[in-house]
Amino acid sequence: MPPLTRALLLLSAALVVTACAAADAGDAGTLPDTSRWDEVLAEAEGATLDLHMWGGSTEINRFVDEVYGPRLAELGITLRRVPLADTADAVNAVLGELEAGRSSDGSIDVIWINGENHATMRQAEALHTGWAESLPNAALVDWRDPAVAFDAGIPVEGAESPWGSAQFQFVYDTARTDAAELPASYAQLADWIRDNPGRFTYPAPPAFHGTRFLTQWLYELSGGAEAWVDGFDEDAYEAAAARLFALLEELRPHLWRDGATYPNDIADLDRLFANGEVDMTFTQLPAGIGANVEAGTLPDSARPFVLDTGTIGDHHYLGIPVNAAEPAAAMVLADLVLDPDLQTAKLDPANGWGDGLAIDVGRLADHDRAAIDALTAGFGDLALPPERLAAVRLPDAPPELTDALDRDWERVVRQQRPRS
Amino acid sequence: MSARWHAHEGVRTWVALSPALLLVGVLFGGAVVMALLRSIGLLGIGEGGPSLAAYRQLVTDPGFARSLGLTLYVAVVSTSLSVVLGIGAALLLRRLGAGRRFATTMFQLNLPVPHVIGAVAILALVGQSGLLSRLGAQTGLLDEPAAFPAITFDPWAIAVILQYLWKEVPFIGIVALAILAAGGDDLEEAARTLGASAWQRLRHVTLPLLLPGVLSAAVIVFAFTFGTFEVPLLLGPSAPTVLPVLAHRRYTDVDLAARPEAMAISVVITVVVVLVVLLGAAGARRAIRGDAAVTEAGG
Amino acid sequence: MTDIHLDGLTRRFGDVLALDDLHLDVAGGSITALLGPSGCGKTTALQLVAGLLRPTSGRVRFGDRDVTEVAAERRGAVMVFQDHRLFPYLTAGDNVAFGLRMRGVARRERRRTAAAALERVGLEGLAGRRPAELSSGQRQRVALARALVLEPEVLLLDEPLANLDAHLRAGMRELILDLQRDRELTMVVVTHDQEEAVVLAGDIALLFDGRLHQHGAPRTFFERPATARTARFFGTTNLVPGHRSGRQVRTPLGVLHVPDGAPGSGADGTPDHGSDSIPGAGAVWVLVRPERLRVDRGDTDHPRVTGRVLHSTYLGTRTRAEVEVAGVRLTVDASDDALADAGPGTSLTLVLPPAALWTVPRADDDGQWLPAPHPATSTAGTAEPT
Amino acid sequence: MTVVTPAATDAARPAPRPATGGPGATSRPVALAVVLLLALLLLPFVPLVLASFAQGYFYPQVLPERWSLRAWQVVLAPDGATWAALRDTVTIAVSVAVLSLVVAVPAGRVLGTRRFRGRRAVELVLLTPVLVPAIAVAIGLHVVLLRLGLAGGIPGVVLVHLVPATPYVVLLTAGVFANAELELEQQARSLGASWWQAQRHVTWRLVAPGLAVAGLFGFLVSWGQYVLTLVVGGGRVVTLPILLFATASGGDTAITAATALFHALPALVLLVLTSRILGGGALTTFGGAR
Repeated sequence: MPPLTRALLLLSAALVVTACAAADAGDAGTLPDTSRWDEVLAEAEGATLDLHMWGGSTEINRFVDEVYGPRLAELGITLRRVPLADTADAVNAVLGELEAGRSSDGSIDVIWINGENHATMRQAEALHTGWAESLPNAALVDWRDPAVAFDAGIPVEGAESPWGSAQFQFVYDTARTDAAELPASYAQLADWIRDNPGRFTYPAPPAFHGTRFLTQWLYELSGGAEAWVDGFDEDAYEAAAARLFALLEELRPHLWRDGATYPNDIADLDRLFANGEVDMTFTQLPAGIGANVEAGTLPDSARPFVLDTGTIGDHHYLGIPVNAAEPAAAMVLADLVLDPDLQTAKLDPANGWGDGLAIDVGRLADHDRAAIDALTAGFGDLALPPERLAAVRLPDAPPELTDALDRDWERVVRQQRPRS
Repeated sequence: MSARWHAHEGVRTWVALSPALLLVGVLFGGAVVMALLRSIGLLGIGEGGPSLAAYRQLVTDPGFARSLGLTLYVAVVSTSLSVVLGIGAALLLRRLGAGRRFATTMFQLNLPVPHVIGAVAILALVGQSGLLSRLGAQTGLLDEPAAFPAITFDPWAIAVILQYLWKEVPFIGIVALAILAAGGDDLEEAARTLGASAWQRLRHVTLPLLLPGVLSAAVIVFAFTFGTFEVPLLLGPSAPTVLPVLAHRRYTDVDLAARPEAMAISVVITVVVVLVVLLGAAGARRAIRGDAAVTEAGG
Repeated sequence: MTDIHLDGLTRRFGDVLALDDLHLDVAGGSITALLGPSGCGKTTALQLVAGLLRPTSGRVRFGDRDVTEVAAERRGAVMVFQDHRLFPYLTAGDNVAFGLRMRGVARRERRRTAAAALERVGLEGLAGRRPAELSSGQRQRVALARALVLEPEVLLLDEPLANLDAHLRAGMRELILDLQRDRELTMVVVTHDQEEAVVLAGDIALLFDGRLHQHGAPRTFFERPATARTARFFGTTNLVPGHRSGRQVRTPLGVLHVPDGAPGSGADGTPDHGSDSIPGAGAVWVLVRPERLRVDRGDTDHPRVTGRVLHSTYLGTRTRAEVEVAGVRLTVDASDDALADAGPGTSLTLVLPPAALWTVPRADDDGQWLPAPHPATSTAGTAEPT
Repeated sequence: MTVVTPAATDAARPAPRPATGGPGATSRPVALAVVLLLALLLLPFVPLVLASFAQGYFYPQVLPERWSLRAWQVVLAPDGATWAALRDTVTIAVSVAVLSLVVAVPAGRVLGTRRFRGRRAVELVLLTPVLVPAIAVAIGLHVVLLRLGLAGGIPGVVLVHLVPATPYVVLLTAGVFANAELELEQQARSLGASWWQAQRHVTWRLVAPGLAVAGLFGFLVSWGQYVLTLVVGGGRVVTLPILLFATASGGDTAITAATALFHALPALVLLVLTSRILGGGALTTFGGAR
């Protein structure tokens, strides 16, 4: 999460606690019945849809405006995209409104959300639930896949409708590093770091990529992701964390700037990598780094790779606040983004994004599936084949784990204080 | 003058002042009170009554002490360098004959440019893969980015200080120029005829003349460099970091107990700044109001 | 005592010639006034003497020492400015002691000398005051004390009294004269007020447009002005146009006899630049001071003229009347009752004492001073010689 | 902070008289030092300009290998986020300038011209918001505005920007009134002008330039605000600083550079503009609008 990452996570508990007490008995806006979809469309006609989403990538913003905007307009819905420096801002806005007693006609209709923000809003009961699986296009989604059904370990329960998928990948520069030398596991990565002093670093938690990088390392040190699928185990965490932070301390002098300072976020790491200060960076795009190379933020000779021991893949979703003013229009958008042709367009880096599919390829009509296969074939080596990604995909960790990691990293690595 | 008129006069004075005081008082006062209350655990999530746990926590936390030290160091160094270089620049510009007005306009060109932009620009200039490092590479002096001195994200926060100088030297310079323009030349001439050498004129006329005005401008610079957030976030070190960044980091910490601590840090920042203000208060007001002491000399 | 010699002093600012080829000598221990309208170059001259400005050409010598290249701070010439220029952040005492401090005089010694100087200018006990807490008169006296405490070879005053109220000026002049006599200082005072110049200075240098116009003792400027311009600057209001040959001048008032002495030469015969081209004859102005004209009481055989009183003003100790004689207006200042009673229109005979007459050259077109003769009563503009 | 009009001081001094050196000419080392000083101050803009016109501008390129207008096309795209951000930023900044002036003129006049008990205290109270850091205030203000239901909208942001802006504007206005010759008002009254006419024809003409500067100062304080806008605007109010920070966290240096320059430009134009309004070349200090 970029600076002011979860700036307003602060208010979550405080506001929610006071809001629930203050707000009149939760008559939060009720959702229209998705089984009669034509009525939903009718109700959504003429609405202005407030979509709040992270605005850091101009390409993604342009994709949403130029692809979804016209399609919604055809349905009589005016899309108003509100860019956020950090999704937590929107979370706070909703919670703030609830706390101030505004339980309906809220300023936000739909939020691009996942991970901690999802956990926060669910904890505050600030999201409509049970609607996502009943959308017409929901049939295209494999709701049995744990990566879809669970968001950072928390069951989705229809509160979020998937928009796309992502998977953590490393990026290296073929001009500077030989493919053969690439590590296949975190253990080998540690050796690579010792052999290439000052040429590796990672964004400081709680930045998203930093936390995920360390979560995957913790998986490897605690016998794999399976250990955490059925919830957070304090003792298992303590054992694994001890080994992880000991290793990080040992590796510290070999890191960039002797591990005295760390980049704030993935953008800083990309800049260090592109300018040759470090030899690796990360990405989350299943379609690879085609868009980045095209935009000139990564060198042409950059290539993605994954570790055999696996990297975390997850989905990102659209959530509807309980006090959304236009829930119908929000559901129309959630359904629209799942259209196969729009999912394909989102996957194509030429459109500026290159985000992974939210729908299950197996459930598609032949011509849609053929289009996707043709597209992925064209990525060349700027993207990893879907099979390679699927083979090493690991589920996301429960929020308690990532929170514990963030807190320990701050105390141990940042402040150099022993773990309590 | 009847007493009533005086009363009337007094009332009119306070009526004229009320909008400004009301606005600043309600909004700013409310904010500070809120921060104070939350720093002792009220209004926030903690159910317990007011407790100074957050402040005790700060005192025991070595990280806080290091951050406080770093913030003071950055603010003091930036302020004093700004004052010295600012006065130097003013004395330099004043001795310019032709083109003085153009040079002075260019000199304060970056004053209206927000600090955020300055930070982005300084990073692009002095980062290890910045323009200067690249010039080094092209000329063969440096062979890799790491060869360029690490002054961004560095423990001594050099890039942060550079950015502050980039903005505050012109500010102090302009304040100095303003003071000297209101009679500085005449007094120096008088001193010359009284036998004061160039150095003596600087020490006994120019600097004493500048002191009150520049001191108050320096207070403003100190308050800003001590309390700003964007520049150290973009350019500064991450551990220890300056108090404002630490306050924000604690503020967005997952662990809810960190929030009163964040508030406490904000309160500490406020207290330090207000203390410095009280120190230079008289001068600060005069500098802002523009009727520096020297105007009496002209009378 | 140091005398000052200015040889061909010239100073140009871009294309403005502020001072043009000034030759002037100031005797040691004397006071010379640089007099002239604003913008005549007198302040520039003073700054050149003080060393605050470098001359474009010409030399400045103190006694036999050529100080042209010497910096102001080492030249030994202290200047007191019109706007007193006290250091606002220093007390009056510290201001006076400033020069001593620059010379490294010990603090206790400085304080004692400063206190004495303040007492000398009548400000004892005010050493602790800030300039802002003093009146303009007091401030000027502090500035004076600040200069004198250095016992300078040369003291330069730039319109020292211009900012003071009228009643303060007399006192300050006395103080300056007293201090100068006391220490036999060589002093140069710049002023635009001729009365101040006459009272203060033993010698006056009159400048117009950057050039020295006339230089001499104060009396010559009143009695023996070299040119009409000098006369007008000094307020001799009666100028009668005429033609001179030998000691006789044909004027609209009849033929007048003027005393001996070449026109325009100073009483003490010092050569004047402005008037070297005056022949013994030709177009002249006859000058007579209003206070030298008298109402005729038939008790003298001096030449007399009769005219009509235009108006008269009662000035307390005396009366000023304006009388028109043959198209020429004469101003008369006299304490004579006859004048006081003469209302407008009455006829009056005035006596022109020959000793009071003086001629200066008159350029043919130089009639601008003459107030346009009253259309109704005047005959031809300049009367034909009778 | 100090309202400087050297044009006035230059005019007041009859003959140009540089303190030292030959008449009018500038000695070589002084001119050289000034050029170096100005170069250093303008240097940081160079990498920004280069980056904004480059594609893939990586180390060790000094001049970009691939020039491209992509970044500027994105930033200047007619319906792009930049123009919307500019519109909102200007709307907020103008309202802050106007509102702060409305509040400042009466208070400034009193502070500038009248001696009364408590004047020092009032000035100190007005001064603290300027000095207390935004991060410390941002959080508290947000809760206050939430209670007032103003959070998350432009009005709320305008109100919160008034906190750091008004003190500057009030104190500057006080300076303007302190230096204005208000006796001219009595002069007008003695010439038969009514109170209102005196205000309109005399006082206004005297203080207008100074108030313009004070108002502009309020504008610039709001123009560069980041923390207050983000926290109180709740992410829904996108001003140029917010957009700049969002793009900076997006990683595309070319677009970040272009956005930064786009954000800097108007402020520079305003500086040149006001120095023209206030009489050729008069300089106005902005005290480093935070």
